[in-house]
Amino acid sequence: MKRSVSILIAVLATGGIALGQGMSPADVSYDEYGAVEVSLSGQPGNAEAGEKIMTTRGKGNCIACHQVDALAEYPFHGEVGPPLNGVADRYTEADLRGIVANAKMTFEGSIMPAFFKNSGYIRPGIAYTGKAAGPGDLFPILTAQEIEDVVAYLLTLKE
Amino acid sequence: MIKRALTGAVCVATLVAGAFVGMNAVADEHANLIVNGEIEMVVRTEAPEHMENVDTIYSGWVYRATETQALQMDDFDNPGMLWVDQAAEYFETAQGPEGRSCQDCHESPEALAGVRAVYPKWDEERGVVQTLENQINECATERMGLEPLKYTGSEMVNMSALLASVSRGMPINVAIDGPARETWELGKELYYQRTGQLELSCANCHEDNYGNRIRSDMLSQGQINGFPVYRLKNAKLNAVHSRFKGCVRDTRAQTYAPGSAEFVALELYLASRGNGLSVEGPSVRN
Amino acid sequence: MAENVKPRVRVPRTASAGEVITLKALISHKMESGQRKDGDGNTIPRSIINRFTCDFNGENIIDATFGGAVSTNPFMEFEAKVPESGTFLFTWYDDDGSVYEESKEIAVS
Amino acid sequence: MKITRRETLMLAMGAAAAAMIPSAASGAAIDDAIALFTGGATPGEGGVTLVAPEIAENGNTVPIEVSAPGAVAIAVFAQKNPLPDVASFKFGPLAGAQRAATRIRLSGTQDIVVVAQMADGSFVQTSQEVKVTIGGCGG
Repeated sequence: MKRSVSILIAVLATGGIALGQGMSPADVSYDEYGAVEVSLSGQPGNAEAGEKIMTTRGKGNCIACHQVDALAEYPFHGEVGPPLNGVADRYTEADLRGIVANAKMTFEGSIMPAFFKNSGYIRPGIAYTGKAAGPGDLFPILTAQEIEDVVAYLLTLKE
Repeated sequence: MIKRALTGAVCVATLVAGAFVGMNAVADEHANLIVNGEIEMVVRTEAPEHMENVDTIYSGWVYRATETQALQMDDFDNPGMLWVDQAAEYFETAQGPEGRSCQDCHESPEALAGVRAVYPKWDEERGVVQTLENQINECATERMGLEPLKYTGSEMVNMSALLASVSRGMPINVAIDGPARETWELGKELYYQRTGQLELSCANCHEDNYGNRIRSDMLSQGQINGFPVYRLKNAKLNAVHSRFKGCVRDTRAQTYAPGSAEFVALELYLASRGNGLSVEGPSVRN
Repeated sequence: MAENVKPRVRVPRTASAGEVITLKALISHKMESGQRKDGDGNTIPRSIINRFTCDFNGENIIDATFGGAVSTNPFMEFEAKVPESGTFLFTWYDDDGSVYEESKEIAVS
Repeated sequence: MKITRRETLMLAMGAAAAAMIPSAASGAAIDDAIALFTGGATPGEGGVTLVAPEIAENGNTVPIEVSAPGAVAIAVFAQKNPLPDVASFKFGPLAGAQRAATRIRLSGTQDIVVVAQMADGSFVQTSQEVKVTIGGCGG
């Protein structure tokens, strides 16, 4: 928990995170259950933008694995992960942020890819090219703000 | 169908939701594959002993929609057979500096029936596990004096389709003991290794989630008994190492090269997971 | 002439006079639709089989026109009435001017 | 899950309605293509059948079969393809039936419209929606 404290201090000291910036993956602090309290971008998420990310293949592509009834206008949802209906009733904002950023911190060994991570991979490639990623080629799959947008969308999923 | 143990809750939720997102019509899970009304394929059977997490093995044919399945049930409807015909012509064509053909040594493609079923295979002389493609190139370069065929190029894929076609219906039976063991172990390690930025192993999709859909694609067990495969997606024959490459790329990982020691090892391991299924190539998949 | 174009046809060997039989025809062809773009964003020009015909002893059975939406390796299945023994002529017309032909005999009793 | 069957149905109808909006918007090209085939005549119904999968596993290769007993020609149109003309079949004197099967490409979920020209010069049409699946991998 040392790191989260120091980030908090940094945030307080600089009067918050500047617009358009955000944490880098190494700065994210997960609690012992994998939750992340602080907004990664320092800005609120936009649920509408989140919906777009959830349904775009090169982005979150969440419906590739999860059923989301509220997204029925985008046909064919996957079955690999649990349905996300009512997910906001089951998890807090911090839980959801942690799961989207790196689900393995919450569910050990989860098949779900980490969307806010850029190191610690075996044979990483440059996006979907199959070519080896050199130093500087690896970016989180979603940006800090995109994670916040997805979390904002997930928080609308109440039953 | 072929759903592995799911909790009741998840199962019900999936069914209810599935009703309105419009799910794929997948054929009857008990459907049997008989090609041309005569070649009976084993599309489901008991898993080989070495498999720890799977009881029953299924051909990828089982997971496809009825219309796709039908394309493989008659050689005329199977576009892959177009290239089997081409390879049969190549087989009897004299070429190279000495004007030799495949036929000079092997009387007919049918004389090679059964070969597909036992590859990849330990090659005593070379001291490595050889794929069928390696063996074809050994013939091309050493016996016919040709330049090696490109590993996943069309001439090679066509030839491998021809050799598969004459073994159709025979059970896959690759050896994994003796000197092939080390290669097999490497293949197994690669199968379970989570690579790329999506940190996915072969097993994550094809052992833990077969019978589940990603978007509308139903995940198969990743069996390779049907290769080369005519895919509706790209409307051509696909070599098994090309398919490996595509899958690895989709995990945002650096791929291995077709014909590399790693892909040969993975092929041996995957083939061994299908020991007992029928040789189906050229098969039809989506 | 486009590369590697190879036709396959299926015709029953025999039939009785006046019988209706099913014919199938398949040809390897990329059927480039004219709708795709290459890596530089330029439209790949259309290159398809635009017409397919089948005749029997000089009389027409079917005359098909294909657009860019007919699948790669175009497949056709249709029915013919055969009054007598003779020859089916299958003809594919390529955008590039090539014409591919295949013929098959049938014995009618 | 607390969705009742009734709610599920309503959701389904909502989804169908949403799916119809772009269809209506891009209907002009197919109308023109059909008018070209019919010479402007409005097709009637009945007498022509289309067999196509409800859900196509891959939009690149969708098997279809059309038939219209007594027709001289049958034309196939895809409502949302960039070019709606898919194929047309003219039947000669030795046609054993006015039936043809082929495999076509669909750019996405849409209606296939089949119009037959009968021997008396009239036209009939039928249509069916084919849902085209969407793959899961991101690449």
